Amino acid sequence: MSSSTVEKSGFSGRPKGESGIGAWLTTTDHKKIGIMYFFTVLVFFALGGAESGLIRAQLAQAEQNLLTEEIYNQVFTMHGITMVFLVVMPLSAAFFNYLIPLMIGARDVAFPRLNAFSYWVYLFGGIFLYSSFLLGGAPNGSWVGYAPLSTDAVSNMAFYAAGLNIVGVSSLAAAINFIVTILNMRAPGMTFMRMPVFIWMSLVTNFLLLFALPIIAVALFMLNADAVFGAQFFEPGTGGDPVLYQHLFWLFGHPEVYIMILPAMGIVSEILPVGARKPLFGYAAVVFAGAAIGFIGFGVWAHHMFTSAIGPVARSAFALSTMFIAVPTGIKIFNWVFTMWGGKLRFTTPMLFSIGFISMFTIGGLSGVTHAIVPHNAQQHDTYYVVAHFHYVLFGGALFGLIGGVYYWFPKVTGKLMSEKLGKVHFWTWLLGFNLTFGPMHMSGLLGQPRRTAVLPGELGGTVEIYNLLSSLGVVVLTVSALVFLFNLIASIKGGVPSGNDPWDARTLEWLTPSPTPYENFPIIPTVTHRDEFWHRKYAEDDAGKAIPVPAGAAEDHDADAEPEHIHMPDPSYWPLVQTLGFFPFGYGLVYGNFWLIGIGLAWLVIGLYGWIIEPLAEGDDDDPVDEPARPGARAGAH
Amino acid sequence: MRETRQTRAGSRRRTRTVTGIVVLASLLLAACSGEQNALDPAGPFAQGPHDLIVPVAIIAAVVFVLVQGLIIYSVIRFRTRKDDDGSLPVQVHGNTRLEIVWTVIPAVILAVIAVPTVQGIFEQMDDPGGDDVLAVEVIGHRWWFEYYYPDYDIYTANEMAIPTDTPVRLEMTAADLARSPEQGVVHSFWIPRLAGKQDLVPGQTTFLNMQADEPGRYLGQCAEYCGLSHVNMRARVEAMEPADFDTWVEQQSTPAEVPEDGTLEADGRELYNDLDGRQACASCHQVWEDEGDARAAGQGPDLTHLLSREEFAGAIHDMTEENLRDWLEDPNSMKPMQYEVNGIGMPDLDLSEEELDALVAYLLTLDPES
Amino acid sequence: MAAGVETTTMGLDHRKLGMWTFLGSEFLFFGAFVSAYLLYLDTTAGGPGVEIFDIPFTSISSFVLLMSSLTMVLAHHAHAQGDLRRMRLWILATAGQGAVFLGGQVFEFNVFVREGLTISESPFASSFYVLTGFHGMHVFVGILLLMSVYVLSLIGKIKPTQHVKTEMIGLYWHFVDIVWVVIFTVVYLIPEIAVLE
Amino acid sequence: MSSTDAPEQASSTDEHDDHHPTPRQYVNIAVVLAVLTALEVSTYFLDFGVIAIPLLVILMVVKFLYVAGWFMHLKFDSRVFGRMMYTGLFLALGLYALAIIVILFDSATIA
Repeated sequence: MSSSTVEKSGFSGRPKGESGIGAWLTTTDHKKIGIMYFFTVLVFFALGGAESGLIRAQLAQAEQNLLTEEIYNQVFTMHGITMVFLVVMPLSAAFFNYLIPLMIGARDVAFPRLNAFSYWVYLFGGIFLYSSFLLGGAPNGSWVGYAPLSTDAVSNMAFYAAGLNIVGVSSLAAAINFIVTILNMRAPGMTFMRMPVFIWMSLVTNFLLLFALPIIAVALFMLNADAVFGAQFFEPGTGGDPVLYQHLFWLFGHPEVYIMILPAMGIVSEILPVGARKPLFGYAAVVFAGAAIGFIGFGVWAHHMFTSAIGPVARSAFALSTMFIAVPTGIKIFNWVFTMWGGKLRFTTPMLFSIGFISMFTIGGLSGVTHAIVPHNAQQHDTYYVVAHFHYVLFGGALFGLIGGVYYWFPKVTGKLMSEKLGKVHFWTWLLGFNLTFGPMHMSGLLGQPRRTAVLPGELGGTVEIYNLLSSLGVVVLTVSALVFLFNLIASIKGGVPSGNDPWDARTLEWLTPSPTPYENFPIIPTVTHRDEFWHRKYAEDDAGKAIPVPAGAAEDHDADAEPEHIHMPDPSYWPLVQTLGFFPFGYGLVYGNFWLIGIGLAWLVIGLYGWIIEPLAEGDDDDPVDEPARPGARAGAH
Repeated sequence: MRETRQTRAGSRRRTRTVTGIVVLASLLLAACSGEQNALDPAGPFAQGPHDLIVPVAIIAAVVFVLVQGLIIYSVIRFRTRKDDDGSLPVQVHGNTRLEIVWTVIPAVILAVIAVPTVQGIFEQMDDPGGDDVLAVEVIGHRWWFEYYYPDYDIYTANEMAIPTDTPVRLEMTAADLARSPEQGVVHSFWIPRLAGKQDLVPGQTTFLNMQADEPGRYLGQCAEYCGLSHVNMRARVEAMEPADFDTWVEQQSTPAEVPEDGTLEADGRELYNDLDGRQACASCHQVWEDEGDARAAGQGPDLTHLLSREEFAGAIHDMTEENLRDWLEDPNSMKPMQYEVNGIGMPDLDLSEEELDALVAYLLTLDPES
Repeated sequence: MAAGVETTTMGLDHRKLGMWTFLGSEFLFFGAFVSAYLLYLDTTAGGPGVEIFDIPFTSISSFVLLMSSLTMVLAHHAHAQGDLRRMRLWILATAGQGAVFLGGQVFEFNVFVREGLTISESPFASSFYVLTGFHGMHVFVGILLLMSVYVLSLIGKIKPTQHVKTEMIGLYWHFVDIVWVVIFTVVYLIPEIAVLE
Repeated sequence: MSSTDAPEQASSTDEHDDHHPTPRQYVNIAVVLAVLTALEVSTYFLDFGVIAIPLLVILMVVKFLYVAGWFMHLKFDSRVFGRMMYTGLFLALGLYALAIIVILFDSATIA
């Protein structure tokens, strides 16, 4: 904090807490929020993992009834919802939070309080969803929540509709925040084509969120209205069209797939060049392929509905667009491989996870192309083949990339290294467990095992049973592996080896500042002259294109003439936390059709908003700073 | 973890498991034939898609080997060696020619695959036409399939009889409760060896073509999640020689026989129609007894020739006296349903021992063979 | 918020950029409801359909909402001139017109419900109420925001220099107006005329 | 209070001020909008025949552009803002049009 004088006026003062639990509850620091996202994700990952354990326990043998059908249906639904909305998406958000300001050379995000708001809404949305277990049963209509099954009174799917809408508010607020941050807060000299690939992929992802979330919000509101308030959107009895729900869901749902995978692609694009000690092969191609994937991703949604009530023309059109999207994906894969080509690879744990990502994601991509063969899609659809496919994309892809990112940026956050030995144990068991779990599902699916079945039917035969047993054994391996990771994480936080500021000989701006990152990120905002700015401050290329280190201390030369500037950091605030509590009455009101609760929730949110607006600012308002003029040369005002 | 608990389930399974792992390698190679196996087509509408996917799978396998080989080669070839001098590699930023190559080649491959795919879509969906096409209407209920043969005015459930070498055109929808689309949910009809799946949407009609080359029993099940007992919604196709099919049609077109007065079976029939204030079987299930009456279907499966089917309750239980008795005694323990909540499924009728005896005896008379 | 003392990359105000970003996403929100409404125009399940609309009445309330955009932009203009007093006057006028529009909507809904068009009547009814209802919610939020500008400027929390704040609320308000321009034509007028023919 | 704060205005914020329309121009726009609305409503009372619907669509678009361009300052402000909004608008139009076409004209029921 640069200023400790907090103006006391209006309805409240501003919190001062710089340490202890209060500092976390009121923080608006993007780094703290990123860390909170990460640890919350770990909790939900444990829950989602436990659910997958229950699923695999039930299916380990044919005709087994450890769980009743009802419980099983709740468990697999919550597994899907948890992993998609409470694990992979917020884990990406953790990276966005911690890294976007650092990698673009900024001190924080554009709207720090909105950022805290996003986190609390996410946390409370997750708690709200899980509270359904105590309130008569969790959602049991699968993560896609197809109407009209989900509008049935017995479906518990009102929790799904309200809960996901709450989580959606979090993502939408975060998306706006990150878009503005990336567009508007880059360090001087950081043009679009000098942005790290991770920043590019973050930008694309957040645009996808921005435009996809309102669609699912509408679908969920309609679902909620049907289930609780007697509306007829998807009720065939009065002429409602259940397929409309499917269209709306997948109009969101397919961009959602890229929302989950693109951040991991960005992370891998950062780690591979560092591990190979040469720049990313075809930066422009990787960036444009990412943007193309994002754009085309909106035009392929009906390929999730090839067996639904859509006709041959639509099936053909969406088959073509689906095949088309494989091209930019292929471009990325080849560029990553050729980033390694000719390098000097160091197989650190993040590098291993990144290489694992390319390899596993390729498998998911290839099985994805087979889905576009529409006539045969009718055989694969809703079978374990599809389950295998999307786990190869989201687990083998997204999670491998994100976990690689955890190992890679752990020193940045803590100033310590994670154990490489345990990291390698984690990687190999993770790879083994993953393939053991999901590899056999390709076969069991083609042999006729449909997904979302509470029991493994014995009539599918012994071969399918064995494949299922293998999958279940794989989960045991994955559990052990996850425990190794957790142990490594905790042990390294407590007693990891000091990493120094730049343990990987990295390329991007976040490593320019000390590790762990100081509160203000950069004592002096760097001026960017190259893509991979930090690398270029350390190395120059000779005539043959070989990199040679520049003399020590050169890194500082760039900014030698920069004057120390006034550092303006966001103030902590109670209001994001206080305001977001209003989502609880609001959500329960939507679930139980209680207008009083909805009203209380809305009033709470509005009061919270007013508190937020009125809250005093330590250094005056944005357009009206109270302290001395800013550094020379900086334009005052927001424009 | 949790898996270890299940090894208690039975030693028979344990031995099977051990042998299973031993023979795993051979399993991975051999395409094994099962009755619900999508890799083993038994009719033209399953064969077409299969012929399409095999070359695609081969191309995918080649690409797989190529990419993974490239990754493994790079990893081995470009690892940092022990005697490395610590200098940095040549800083290559990209290569436009290579970028073009790996943009164009996949695009061309995909374009080649796209042509037969689009052809296949239309072939798969077009009405096969011709006089010999058998029409069957399929209605997905929670949680059983109902079949109606409009040409013969026959209602049956779970098991669909079809003649071999004859294209079958399924006209499908979903409904619950008094056959109205109200409360219907989306199902999907799937007999992997005969055709891919197609969803059944309440309030709409979808179509599926199917044909069996050989007589036999083909297994399938509902493939679109439809709630509580989704897993207990199986489907079977009984393909028979055309002559046998004609016999089947004849049997099904004969009304059920009414048991003689004074017998246990006759008492059962009484109870069937009137259960003393409890909901009578006849209010949901039809038994067609008189040629003069129009055949009609109720909320539950048609029972006129119940014993002509091998299984009941969504084709999850064998049609045995014991199973029928258990079913009537406590249907929810045989198959989870939610009659008490929203009227979906079979109610628990709270039957006495005597009533059970009589009803089961009556049900066992509903056999066209007798 | 660091915007005040730091140069922004694109030379744009964070909050304005954020608001425009949000508005871009709102099109997909309303677009989905409008699409559902168009799909269900004829799906009235025997209940009332578009003929129930009272075009002259809705025209007047639409006109009021449209004119509130004028007072809104005048409020911003006054603020940009540093004239808080006139700004507050125009803000009140805008909020008042918003309230008139909302009152009209409540009245209209009441009439429709009495004539048998309840939300449970048909998919048409559901999509009509939820679409126009969500628009009404947006107007309501807009009124709350306008009142907060009014009060904050009274207690000195919004200063004459901070017209970006009025401009932001204005962007939101005009957007809500634009959406109604579309709804008035697509939801009310065109279907009604198609029925009349 | 406003008088004491007024001088600060010069040192801060909007450099677009000189481009901004005058209140008179705003009122003129509002009059145009009112006339267009009157024209719209007249289609309900008068029979415009086949041109009624195309006319209404055109009037709607014109009103839309007037409000967005003048009242929301799109005509005068950074083009980035317009791009943000129109991306959303055209994406919405394209996606929902496609979805409606699929639902109405290519459902499996028709096949």
